[in-house]
Amino acid sequence: MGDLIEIVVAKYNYWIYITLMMIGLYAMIVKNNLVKKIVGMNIFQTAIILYYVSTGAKRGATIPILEHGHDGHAHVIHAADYINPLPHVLMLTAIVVSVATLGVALALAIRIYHRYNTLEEDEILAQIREK
Amino acid sequence: METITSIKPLLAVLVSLLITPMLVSSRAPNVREAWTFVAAVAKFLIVLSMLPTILKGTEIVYTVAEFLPGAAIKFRVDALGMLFALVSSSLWIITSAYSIGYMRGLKEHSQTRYFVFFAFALSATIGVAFSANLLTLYLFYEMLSLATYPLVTHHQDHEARSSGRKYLLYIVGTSIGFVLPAMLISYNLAGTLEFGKQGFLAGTGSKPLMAILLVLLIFGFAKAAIMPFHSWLPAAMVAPTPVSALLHAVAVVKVGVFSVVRVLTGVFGTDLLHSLNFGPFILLIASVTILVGSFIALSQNELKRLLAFSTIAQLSYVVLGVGLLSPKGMTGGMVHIAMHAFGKITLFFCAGAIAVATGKKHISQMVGIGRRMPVTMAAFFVASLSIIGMPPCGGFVSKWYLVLGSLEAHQMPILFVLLFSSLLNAAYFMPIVYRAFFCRPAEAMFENRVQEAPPFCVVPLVITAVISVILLFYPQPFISLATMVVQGITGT
Amino acid sequence: MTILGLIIVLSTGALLIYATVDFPAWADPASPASLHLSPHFIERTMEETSVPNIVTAVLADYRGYDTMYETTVIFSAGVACFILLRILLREEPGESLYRHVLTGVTIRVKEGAKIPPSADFERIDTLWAPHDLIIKTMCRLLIPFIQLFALYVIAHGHHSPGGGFQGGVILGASIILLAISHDLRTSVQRMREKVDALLSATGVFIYAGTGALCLLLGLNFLDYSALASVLHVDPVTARSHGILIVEIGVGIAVMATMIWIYSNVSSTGKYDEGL
Amino acid sequence: MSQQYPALLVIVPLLSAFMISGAGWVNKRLCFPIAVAALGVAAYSCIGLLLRVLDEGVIVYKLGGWDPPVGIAYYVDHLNGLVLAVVSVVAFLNLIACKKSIEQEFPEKTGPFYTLYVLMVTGLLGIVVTGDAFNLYVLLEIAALTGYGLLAMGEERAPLAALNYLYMGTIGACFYLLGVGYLYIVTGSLNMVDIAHILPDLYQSKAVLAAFIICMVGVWLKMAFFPLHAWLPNAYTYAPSAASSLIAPLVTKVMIYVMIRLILTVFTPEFAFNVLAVSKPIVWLAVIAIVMGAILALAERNLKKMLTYVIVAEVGYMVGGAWLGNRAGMTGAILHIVNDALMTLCVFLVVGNIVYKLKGYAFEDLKGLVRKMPFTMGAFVIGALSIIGVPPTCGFFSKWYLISGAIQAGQYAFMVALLFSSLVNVVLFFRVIEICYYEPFSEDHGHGHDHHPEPMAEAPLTMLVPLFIVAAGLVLVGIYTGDIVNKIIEFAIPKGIV
Repeated sequence: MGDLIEIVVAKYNYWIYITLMMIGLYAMIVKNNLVKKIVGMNIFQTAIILYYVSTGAKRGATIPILEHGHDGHAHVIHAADYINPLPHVLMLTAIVVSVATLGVALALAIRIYHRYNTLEEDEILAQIREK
Repeated sequence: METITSIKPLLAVLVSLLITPMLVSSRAPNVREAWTFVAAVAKFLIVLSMLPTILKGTEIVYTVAEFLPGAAIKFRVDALGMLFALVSSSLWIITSAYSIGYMRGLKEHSQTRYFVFFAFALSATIGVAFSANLLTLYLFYEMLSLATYPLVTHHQDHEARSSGRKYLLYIVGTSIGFVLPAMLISYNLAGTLEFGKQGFLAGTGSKPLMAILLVLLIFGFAKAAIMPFHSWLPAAMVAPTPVSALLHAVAVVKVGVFSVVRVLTGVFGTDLLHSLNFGPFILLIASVTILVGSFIALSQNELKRLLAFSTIAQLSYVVLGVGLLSPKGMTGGMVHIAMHAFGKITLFFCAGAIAVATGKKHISQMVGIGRRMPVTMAAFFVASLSIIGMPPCGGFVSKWYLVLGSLEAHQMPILFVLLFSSLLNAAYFMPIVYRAFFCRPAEAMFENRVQEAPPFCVVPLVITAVISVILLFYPQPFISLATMVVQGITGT
Repeated sequence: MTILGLIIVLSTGALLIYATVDFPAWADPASPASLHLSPHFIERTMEETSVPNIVTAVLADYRGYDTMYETTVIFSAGVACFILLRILLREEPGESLYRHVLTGVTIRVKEGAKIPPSADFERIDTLWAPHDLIIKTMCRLLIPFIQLFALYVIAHGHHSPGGGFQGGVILGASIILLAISHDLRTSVQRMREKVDALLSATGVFIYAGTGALCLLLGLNFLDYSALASVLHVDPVTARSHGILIVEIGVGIAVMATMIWIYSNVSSTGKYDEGL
Repeated sequence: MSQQYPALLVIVPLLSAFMISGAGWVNKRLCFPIAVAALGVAAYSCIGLLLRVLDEGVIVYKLGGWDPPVGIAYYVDHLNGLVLAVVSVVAFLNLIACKKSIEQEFPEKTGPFYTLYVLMVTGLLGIVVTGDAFNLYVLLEIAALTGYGLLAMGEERAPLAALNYLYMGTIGACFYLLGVGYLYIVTGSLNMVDIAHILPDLYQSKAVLAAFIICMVGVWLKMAFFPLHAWLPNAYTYAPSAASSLIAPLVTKVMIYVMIRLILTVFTPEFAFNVLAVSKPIVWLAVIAIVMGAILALAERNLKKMLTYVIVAEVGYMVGGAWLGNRAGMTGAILHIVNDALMTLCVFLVVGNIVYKLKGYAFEDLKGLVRKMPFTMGAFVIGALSIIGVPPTCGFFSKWYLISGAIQAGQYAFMVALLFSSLVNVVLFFRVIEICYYEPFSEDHGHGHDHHPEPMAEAPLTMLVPLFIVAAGLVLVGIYTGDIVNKIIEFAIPKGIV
């Protein structure tokens, strides 16, 4: 029983990000309103960003910016002191990508609204079937 | 059996393709027909030029594109290929002359398309004749079925549309459904698709697998019109007569039978068929087709449908001959390809001439027609003798060999089938001829004025009738080719 | 549909959680992620690119190719929004809202009708836009400082958290603040659409251009040490300057694209009335 | 200059995209020439790269001068050399063919359209050439975003179809990103080859298994593999003809390339085929994809939608072929990427011509087309023959490999599915050809006078020449399959697969 709790303590944050992802995915699949689907998509992408950033965490390490004082670069840099920069770089890209996708999705939603005067998917499909 | 490589086979195939631009661009119909004629004669001469080398026993090989070891687009002219190419290229000359008369006679529309696709079909036929392996044969087989589709549906009316659909469904469907998997399975078993003297499947697979492959390959080539897959042939009679004359009497159906013969000799090999005793199975399906085809032909009223069912029956003679697996039988089968071609094409020409001259299609309307078109009906009589297998015509030679073959193979039932079917042939041909000439004056539907079809139609059918008579006395090129093939196979 | 959604979500969730069993513990210094590549970045960045902020160094130099495509993503999103929404053909303007400056009364003008241009009527975007002097003046005061801070963020990407993207977004936000507080027409009047589109193209062009320049100078694409011969400085600081140029390019591109997307989306392509 | 090909083939289109966008505002006529020049250079460098790969083997190109695991690197081997050449040539031909239809459909927005077009091609070329897993995600997003923009420019239902495509595409891309994340947390590296070196002793770990499944589901979603194909038919049908004839032949094939890259390089075939016993169920999924794709195509009454379902079936071919696990199946899958790209381009260009001339693509509008547009219909027949799999054309040869792979692997269901789909294709395409060949004459009987043929309203020359080049290419690739397989694909598949 002890190690079960130990595992849970060590991994609980991954489970949180996964549940967040699943909420986003659920919203995207099930929600009827197009904008709510876009919101779900955003939750899903943000959860993945959170997951990536958590892979970079290091206990007892500070942000990856070296205080380089003006006395030149005498002291040696220990990797353990700084957290892992790579996931942060990747997530800068992922954030930008999610913003771009959001922008295009909203543009499409506006075009659909102009065409069908509604954002509810079932109403739109009803209009299409009428034609 | 040494082989020499020369470009001639490729030339023979391509010559009719090369003239298509000239055909399309020629303004006057005469120029177009002249070009078709030139192409036909050129093709025949190229094939003829290869005859002496083949008769000496050498084979001509030419590789176009090496695609896989053992599966390339490659030509190999051997005796069997030469026999079939000789028949179809010579008949193309006569048919192109005939179709000029026929198309002009009935003032058909879009004749350019007709001649272009005719040329395509012929180049595909020669391609099948000269193919060295199952892949090249399949390639030209498909090309032929696609080239003949616009010919069959030439009239573009509802009837043509439905028969075109049936034509495609049967032929392209069976070729993709049966031949493609069989080809791939045999390629995986044997590693090659080249037609060997004794076939390349010997000892590569278990008996049931071989049985499956045999069934797939025989029924896959639906152009051989073997019984369950034959009903596209009567439906294709909707096409103009020169098409059904050359294609559905000579080129297309013979390609089917030729492919089946190639499969039986080149893919399986007679020894393998003997050891697994598949012979009786082949004989069974062939004789079923012969008998049922002849019976249905008896009941037909439309002349062209009667000829179609008679073709179905006659084709299975070739399969029967090869199925006997005896030297004489195989020779008889192969020679029958040539004999039946000349006989049947004359009958179709007569049907076309009658349609051009009197517009009649049904036998019941042809009572006393001999008075009006004596020459045509005389040729009709001669050709029907050749089909029945009576002495004065070439058909007798192949029937003779077939009978000897069945005796040699100790297949008494086959002997009975041969004789009974000849009887049936006579039963459905002779009444037509009798009623044409010796009907009572009262029922005669035609006055005595002799009014033949235009010369362009009559001359070709007389030529082919004469040839089928000559073939009895001088069957040399075909007999020698056939015996050479059989010697090659049985090694005697 | 909901059951299907539930099944999919639960099954993927179960699979993902089941897989976390083999994960290293959270923030464990000995996890593969922090033993394989990161030590190299942390220890070697200072001597290879002389840029204290490792994230900016990795962002613009080690994985600079990624970031170039990231900026291209933003640019293509801008172009996509433009092509989807923008209505270029000038059909007659729909109904518009005017407000009488002194009394605060709003007037709705039907299509086609015109109001004689006079000082005391001002056009407003939407009915509920409050006429609020405080907001307008406050924003007018704040915007220059926001822009100044944004420039600081871009410039100090080397030493402090920040860089092209963050600075660019803040710059874009300052112009969008202008569009929200006043109205889209004033912000469009400040930053023409054509200038905006050209700026976003040039921003990314600067980025890819410097990379192509390194290519022309003989080394591989995006290898800033090739700039040493152009900038007459040793290769390591050339890398640092290369990163700075690239960050500026990114800043410009992101700013312009943010404004472009905002003005297209908020005015649904008509560019006359914002939010 | 030649060792810079890997960089050139992506950078030149990228830089030109920004120039086109600028030119769009400054002077519209410049856009098309820049686009053609850019894609021409890209195609030239792709082919040059392929030739270099043929005689030098794998080429590594270090971006930014850093060594691979630290920086991003390209690994150009035979597989992606071949796919690169196909993608760039298809994009180049399609650009020339679509100039007129672009100017006809949205005259005032040609600048941005060309920008998105060239960016899309850059994204696709980048996906094929990159050797870094995360970089592939970013390029995936570029191709996706530009795809949404291009597809949404079509008829009235296009935005809705594009939005659905956006949802499914984003889920797919995020799944792929999550898969890479799972790989990263267990291996610590993002470089494909580097991951492949670290993975062998992690084969039993559950995270790698989950990463594999998630990556596969993501890639299948993006390539519209059957159960996840709902977005493709509408997205491609209502798109403008220029966009659909660019995206239809390329995006699904590039995603299949990504799947094969994941199997062969990242997860190594030893893991994909032996450790996981997944190939049989996946081949069964492919069988369902082929059969359902064929059946759904039969039910369609409009040409473009029918073709999209044919694409769904073709995706089933390639996924099934890749997952047969033997050399013949994999060769068939890779060869089918090349062939299917050409076939789909040929057929969609024909639809483009028809829409350019007749504005409609439902079966009723196609009546009597053989007389009105003989050359276009000639190319359509060649394309149809290739999709059916008739020998001289290339479709037959890739089906040949796929079926022999199925026979060797004992997956007879896959072989039956392939034959069934070929037969259904026969019915599909000859039904269309029949409509185009027959309709106007049906009322009066064939005989009789030679009636007045309608005037030949053929598409302009700039649309016909690329179409003929592609049709001729179908036959040429078919004939030279032997060389393509022996010289290129033979080395593309690692020795591990027998």
